[in-house]
Amino acid sequence: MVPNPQLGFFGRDRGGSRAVNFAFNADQELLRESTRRYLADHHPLSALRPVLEAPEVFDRDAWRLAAGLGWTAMLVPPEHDGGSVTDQPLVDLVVLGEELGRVLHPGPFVPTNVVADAVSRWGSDAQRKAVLPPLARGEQVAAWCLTADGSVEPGSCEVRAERRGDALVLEGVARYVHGATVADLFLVLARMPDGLVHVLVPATADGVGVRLQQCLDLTRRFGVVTLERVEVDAADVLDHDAGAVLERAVEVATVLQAAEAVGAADFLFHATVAYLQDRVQFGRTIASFQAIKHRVADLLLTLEAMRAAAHYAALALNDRFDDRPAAVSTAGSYAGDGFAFLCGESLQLHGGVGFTWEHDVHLFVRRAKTSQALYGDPSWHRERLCALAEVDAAQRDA
Amino acid sequence: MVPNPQLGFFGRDRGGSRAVNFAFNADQELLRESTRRYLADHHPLSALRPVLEAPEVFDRDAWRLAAGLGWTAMLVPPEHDGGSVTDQPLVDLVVLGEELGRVLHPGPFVPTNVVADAVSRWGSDAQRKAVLPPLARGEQVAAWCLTADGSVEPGSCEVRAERRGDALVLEGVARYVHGATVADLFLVLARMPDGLVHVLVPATADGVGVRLQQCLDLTRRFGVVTLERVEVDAADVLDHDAGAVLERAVEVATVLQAAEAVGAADFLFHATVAYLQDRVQFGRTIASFQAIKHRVADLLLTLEAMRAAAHYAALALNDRFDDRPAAVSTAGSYAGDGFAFLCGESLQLHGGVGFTWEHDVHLFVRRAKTSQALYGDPSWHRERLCALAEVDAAQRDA
Amino acid sequence: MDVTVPEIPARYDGYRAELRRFIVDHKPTLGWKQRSGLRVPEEEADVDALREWVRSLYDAGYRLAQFLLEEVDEHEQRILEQELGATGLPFVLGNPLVAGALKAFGTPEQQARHLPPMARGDHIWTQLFSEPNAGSDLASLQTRAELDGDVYVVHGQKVWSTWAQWADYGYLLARTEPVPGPKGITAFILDMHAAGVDVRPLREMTGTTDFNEVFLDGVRVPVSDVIGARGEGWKVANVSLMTERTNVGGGSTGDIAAALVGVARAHRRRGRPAIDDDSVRQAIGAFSARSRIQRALGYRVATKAAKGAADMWDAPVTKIWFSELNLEVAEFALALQGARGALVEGDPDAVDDGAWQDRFLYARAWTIAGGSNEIMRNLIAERGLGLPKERRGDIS
Amino acid sequence: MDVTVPEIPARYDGYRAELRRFIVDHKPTLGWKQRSGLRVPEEEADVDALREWVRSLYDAGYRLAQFLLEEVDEHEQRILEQELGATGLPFVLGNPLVAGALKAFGTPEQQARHLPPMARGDHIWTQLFSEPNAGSDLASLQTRAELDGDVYVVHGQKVWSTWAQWADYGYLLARTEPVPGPKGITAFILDMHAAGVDVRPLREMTGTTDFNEVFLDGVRVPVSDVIGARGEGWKVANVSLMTERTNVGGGSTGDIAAALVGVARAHRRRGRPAIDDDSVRQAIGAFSARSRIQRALGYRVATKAAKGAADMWDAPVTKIWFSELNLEVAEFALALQGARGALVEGDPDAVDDGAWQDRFLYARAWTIAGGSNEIMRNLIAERGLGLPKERRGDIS
Repeated sequence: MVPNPQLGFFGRDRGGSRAVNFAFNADQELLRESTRRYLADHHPLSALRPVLEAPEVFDRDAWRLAAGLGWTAMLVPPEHDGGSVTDQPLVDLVVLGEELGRVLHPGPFVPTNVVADAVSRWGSDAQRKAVLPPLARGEQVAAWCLTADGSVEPGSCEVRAERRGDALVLEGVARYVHGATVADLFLVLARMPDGLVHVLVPATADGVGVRLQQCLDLTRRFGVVTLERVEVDAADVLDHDAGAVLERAVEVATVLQAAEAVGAADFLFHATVAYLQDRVQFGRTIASFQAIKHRVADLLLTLEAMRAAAHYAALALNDRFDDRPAAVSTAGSYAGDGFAFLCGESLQLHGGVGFTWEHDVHLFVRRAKTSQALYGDPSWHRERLCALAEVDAAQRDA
Repeated sequence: MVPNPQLGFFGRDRGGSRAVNFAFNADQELLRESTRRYLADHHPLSALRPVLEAPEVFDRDAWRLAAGLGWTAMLVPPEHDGGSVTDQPLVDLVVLGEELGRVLHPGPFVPTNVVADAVSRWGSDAQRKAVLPPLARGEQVAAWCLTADGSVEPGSCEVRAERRGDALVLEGVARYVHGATVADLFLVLARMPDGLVHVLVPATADGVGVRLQQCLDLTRRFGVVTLERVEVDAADVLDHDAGAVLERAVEVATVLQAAEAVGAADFLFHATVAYLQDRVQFGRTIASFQAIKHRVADLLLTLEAMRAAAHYAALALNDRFDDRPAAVSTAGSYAGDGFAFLCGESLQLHGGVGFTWEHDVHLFVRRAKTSQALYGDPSWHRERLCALAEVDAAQRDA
Repeated sequence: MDVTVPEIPARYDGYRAELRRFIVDHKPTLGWKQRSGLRVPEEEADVDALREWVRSLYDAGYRLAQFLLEEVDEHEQRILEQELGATGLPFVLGNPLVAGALKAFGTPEQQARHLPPMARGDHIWTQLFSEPNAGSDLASLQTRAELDGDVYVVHGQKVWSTWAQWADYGYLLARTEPVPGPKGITAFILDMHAAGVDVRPLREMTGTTDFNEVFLDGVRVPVSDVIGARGEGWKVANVSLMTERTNVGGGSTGDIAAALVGVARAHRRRGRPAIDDDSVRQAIGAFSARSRIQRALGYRVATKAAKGAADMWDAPVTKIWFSELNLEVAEFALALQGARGALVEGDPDAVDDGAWQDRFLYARAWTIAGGSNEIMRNLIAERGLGLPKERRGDIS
Repeated sequence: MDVTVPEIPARYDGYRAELRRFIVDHKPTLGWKQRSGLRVPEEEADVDALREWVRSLYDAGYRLAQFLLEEVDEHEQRILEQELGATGLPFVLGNPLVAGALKAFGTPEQQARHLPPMARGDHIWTQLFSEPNAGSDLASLQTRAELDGDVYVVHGQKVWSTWAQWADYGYLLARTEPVPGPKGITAFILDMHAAGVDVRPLREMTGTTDFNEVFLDGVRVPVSDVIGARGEGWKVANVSLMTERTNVGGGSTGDIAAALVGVARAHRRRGRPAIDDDSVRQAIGAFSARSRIQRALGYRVATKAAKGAADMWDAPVTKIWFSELNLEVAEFALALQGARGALVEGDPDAVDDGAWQDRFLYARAWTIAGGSNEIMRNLIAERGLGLPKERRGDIS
C-alpha cells in the first residue's frame, strides 16, 4: 500500500500547484449563467425538433439578437464594436462554446469567430472596418472555406486564385462549410501559383454557388461552396503569411469546438445519469447495477479529462504559453474522441428508448461524429503531438 | 427487437454450418487427457518454483521421457521415428501446446518442432537421417536462430555465411533463441551474398557461443547465440527456397505459440474465477459484484475468441486451406494480445495477492509479455492481414 | 477437426440453373432502399411486391426448411439460401421466430394453420415481447391476458415489434397468472387484425421506421391460440430468444477487411492515400482478425450445438462479438472517410449513398436489441459461469 | 484562469546556489538501484546512508513543509522540492502519511514528539492499514486493540506495509470496539521496536521487497498514542487515504512522450525505425495528450481544493488517470522494444537496464494499491455521483 509516486523517484511536475488558479473567474461564471439562462429561454434543444429535417435550421433574427450579446465580438477590438468579458477572450469564448454546445446550437459560432479573429489580427484597416462591426454585432455571418475534403491539409485546398491586374479570380470548390447556406461572407483558402492565400469573398459575388449537404448532423447545416470565375479585388486578400493564418484559425476552431464538445458532453452525461436513476428494471433502478456504475465512472473520467484539456488549451492559446500547440492538439485529439465515446455509451445505456428518433441522444451522437472530422480530426492532432514530442526529445538530447 | 442480420440483407457466410465439425476428435481428446495427467504428475507449475531464478530451468532427462511420448514427433515421418496421433499432426500439436501452456512448460516445444518440421519437409536424406530420430525421440533438442532482434524480418538477420570450397563459414549473432543454452542443434537463418539460407549447425561446432539472457519470462530460458567463424559443411544447408522455409517456420511457430497461449489463458481464467468466488470483501464474494462479473464475461469472450482463432489456424495450416495465411495471422495477432490482456486483468482482479512474488499470476504475465514479441508480434501479423485484405479487395474488384 | 462444406454434387446444377432463371423472371422491383439489417418497407406497394415474390417462390417449390416439418434435401436448401441470399432481397417477411416455437411447442393444427402461409408470405408475423417497462427485464412484463370463457382478453402495451405495421399475426407474451416474474407468462398467437389492436409505427434514430408500438385494448384471443401450455410462455420464449441471439451472432462480416481496404484506398489521410497509413493498416488487420474469429466462433458454436455440447454462453458470446465488431467497423469506416463520413443518403458526395452511415446508426439495434449486451454479459457470468446472481429489487 | 507559477525572485538565487553546493557535498552513494515508484532499500547500509542524508538536510535547515507546523517560505520550499527532486534520491523515508494525520488530529505533544524526527529521518514510519482479509474492504479490519488499564493490547496481522522492515514507528488502524465496520476503528502510533511486533518482508512480482507483513502479538500501546479520539480512526484514516490517492494522481508522466520518441527511434519495426510507423506515432500522440491531461487535471483539482470546492471524485479520478496511463505507457514501451522488451535488469542488452520492464511490473502497485481502481470507480459513482450503494453481504 501507498506507493507514492510523488515522494518516490518520479520528479513532481506540478511544482507550481500552489500558484494554480485554473478556474473561470467571477465574470466568466456570470457570463456562463446569463448565457445558459438566455439559451434556455430562447434556444432550448427542443426548439430544433421541428426543423431537424428542414433545409435551414438557422434563424437570422435570433442570431442577431443573441450574437449581439457578444458571441462573436470577443476576438474583435473595441474600435470595431468588439470586446471581451475579461482580458482572456478565448477563455470567455470557451464559456460561450460550452453553453452553446449544451443545446447543440446550430449557429456558425466557430466559423464566424475564426473569421473575425483572422480579420482582427491581420486585416487591413479597410477590411477591419468593413467586416468586423457587422460580424461582432451579429448582423452578418461568416463562413470558412477551408478545403475540398474538409481536412486541414493545405494539399486539399482546391480553390485556385489568379491575379488579373488589380483583381483576383477564384475558381474551385470548398466543402463541409458550416453556415455556407446563410453566410454573408466567406474566408476562402486559395492556392496561387506562389503559395496559399486567404481571401475575403462576399456571398453575393458573381459566380459563388452554395449547395446544402445532407449531413449526419441534424442540428447544423453544411454546404459546398463553388467558385466559378469569381472576381474579387486584390485588396480582399489577407496580407499575412497564409501558413500562420491557417494555423491560428485551426487552433481557434479546435479550441472552440472542444468547448462545444465539453458542454454537450456535460449535458448528456447528467441527462444519462438522471435516466439511469429513473429507469427501473428487475425491481431496481438501473443506476444501482455496479457494471453500469463503473461505466458511469468512466464517463465522468472522460468528461473531466475533456474539460481539463479544453480549458488548458484555451488558456494556453489565449496567453501564448510555450506549450500552446501541444495543448491545443491535446484538446483536439481528446475532446473529439471523448465526446463521441460518451455519446455512444449514453446511447447504449439508454437502451431501446435511446434508439428512437424522438429521444435526443442521437442528436448528440450525430453532432459528435460530425465534429470529429472537422478542423483537424483526432488523428491529425495526434500526429501533431507526436511531431512536437520529437522536438521535445531533440531538445532534451541537445 | 429482433433485428436479425441473417435473415436481412447480409449474406450469411457460414452456409456450410451443417457440415461443420470444428472440434477435436476422440483420439485428440485422449491425447489431451493423457498429456494433462502426465504433466500434472511430472511437470506441475509448482515444480518450477525452485528454479525460477536459476540459470537453467530445463531438465534434459525429464524432457527425454516426456518428449518421447510424441511431443516432437508429430511432424516427423514414421521412417524417422516420428508419427502423429491423427492425420492432422498440427491439430494434434495444438492439443499438446495447450496442455504445455497450462503449466507454463519451459521446454523448447516450439523451436524443436519448427526445426523437426523444416528438416522433415526440406532436409536431404542425410539430414533427415541424422537429425530427425533424436529430435523425435526427445533425445536431442533443437533451437531456432532467427534474427538479431527477435523479429521475423529477414533484414534483421545478422548471420553472414560465406562459401569456402565445400564449407560454409558463419559469422554473426542471433538473439532471443529459446532453448539456446540446452540445444544440441541450431537451425540458423543466414545471409549469403545471393540471398538467405537455413543452415543446420551443431551446438558443439567450434566458434559457437551461447550467453543466457535475463528475461521477463521466468519459466523459459532464452539465449544469444554467437557464431565466430563457424565452419559447417555445405551439405548442412537446407536445400529449399529460404523464403518459403521461413514462412512455414513462422507459421508453425505462430500456431504452436497461440496454442500455448490458449492453454495458459484457459488455466488462468478458471483459476481467476475460482479466486473471485472464494475471496470475500464487504461480506460478499467479489464474484458477486456485477462490475467484476462483466469483466469476467469479457475474459471469457477473449478466451473463446483465442481458442477459435488458434484451432482454426491449426486446421487451416494443416489442411492447407486457401485462407491459411490469414488464418494463421488471425491467431498470431489475436492470441498474443488476448493472452496478455487476460493476464493483466487476472492480475488486477487478484488485487494485492496477485502482486506478490509467491502468487503464480505474474509468471503468466511474464510469459504473455514475452510471447507477444516472438515469432511475429501482433503488429506484424496485423500488417500481414491488411496486405492479404488488399489482395482480396483486388480480386473482388477484378 | 473439419469445417469443410461438402461439395454440392453436379446433379444439382440443373436445380441451381432453374432457380436462377426463376429469380430473374420473378425478382420484384422495389421503391424501397436496401439498408443494413432487417428493415421494413415503408410503402404498401413494396410489401405487396415482396409478398408476391415470396409466394411465387413457395408455389414454385422453393421452400425454406425453417417453416417445414418434413425433412428437406440439404443440398437444395443450401443452393436456395445461397442464390436467394445473393439477390439481396428478403425471402422471409416479418419476424419468423414463432416458426421455431410452433414447431417445438405448437399443436399439429397450429402448425398446419400457420407454417405454410408464413412460408408463403401470406401471413406476415411480428413479435409482441418487449414493453416500455419490460425491456432488459422481459420477465416483468405487465400485459394481461384474462380468461373469459373460451377466450383470453388481452390488455397492455408492446414495443419494438418489427414489421407490426404490416403484420397479420403476432407472437405474443402476456401474463395469465397474477404472479410476478416468469411463472405467470403464457405465449399466444394474436390476430393483428382483431379489434383492439392498435399499431403505431416508431421512427428510429436511423430515420427509418422498422419497429412499432402496439396497444392491446381488450383483444380477444381464443384459448386454442395458446402456444404450449398456459404459464409456460417463458420457456417457449427463451428458445426463441436464444435462436435470435444465435442469429445475430451469425451475422456476416465476412469480407469486411476488403471493404475497408476499398474505403481506405478511396480516401486520403494527411496528404496520402489512407491505405498507406500504418495506423489504418493496423486497424484493418485487426478487423480482419476479428471478422475471421467471428466465423471460427460460429464453427465452434455450431459444432458444439450439433454434438449436444453447447454452453449457455455460446449464443451471448457470438452476439456480443458480432454486434460490437459491426459497430466498430462502421465507426472506423466513417473515420476513414474524413469529413465525407458525415454525409448521408441523398447527398451526391456520400460514400456508397450513405450505406456506412446507416450501418453506423443501425449498429445499435444489435448491441441493444435481442437482449442488450449488458444482459448478455450477465447471462455469461451468471448462467454460463455460475457466478452469483444479481438481486432483483431491494436497491433503489 | 491562470496556471502560471509565480517566478522565483532573484533574491533566492543565493539560496538555490547554496542548496546545490550542499547537495553536491552531501549526496550519498548507494548500493541500491533506483527504480520506478516508492521503493525500499534492501541493505541496511543504504538505509543508514539515506538517514544521514535526510538528517544533514534537516540540520542545515532544508526542511519540508509537510512536517512543519509553522508557515514556510513558499519560494524556498519550491526550490527545495525542485532541487531535491532532481537528485533522484528520496528525501522522505518511509511512509509519511501520518504527518498529515498528526497535524490534523494529533495532540501538540504528539506533533512535537514525532514530526521533527520524521522530518529528520530519525524516525522511519510505516502504515499498518491493510489486512489479508481487509484490502478493498478496509473497514472490515480485524486487528484488535483492547484497553487494559492505560495501555491497549494489540493482536492482529497487517500487510502491504511499506518500509516496515526499517521502520521505527507505525501508523496503525485497529478495532477498539466490538462492532463491525468503520465505527469501531481507532488510529494509533505504534512503536515498531516494541515487543510482539514481527515484520516479515514480502517479495513482490517485481522481484523487489518493498512491502511487508506485520504480525502483532500482544503489542502494548499507551493510550497517549491514540491519534484523535477513540473510535474515530476511520475519519483519521480517510483523510490520509485521500491524500494518498491525490499523491498517486499527481504522479509525473510529464515528458513521457519524448521518452517514448527516444525508444521508438532506437528500435525498428518491420524494417524501419519505429518512429516512422504511423501507428506508433498515433500512439505516442495519444500518450502525449493523456499525460498533458493529467497535468491539467492536477491544476483543476488543486484549484478546486484551494477554493474549498473539491468534488469527492477528484482524487479517485486523478488516481485512475495516472495509474492506467502509467501502465499503458509501460506496456507500449515494451511493445516498441520488440523482443528486447523481454529483457530485464542485468542483461547487457536490456533497454535502460530494464527500467521500462520494472515500470511495467510495478505499475500494478498503482492500479491496485491505495484503493484499487475498482474501489475508485465505486467511490466516484456512489459517493461522487450519489448512485445507489452496493450492498454489504447477503450475496454469496
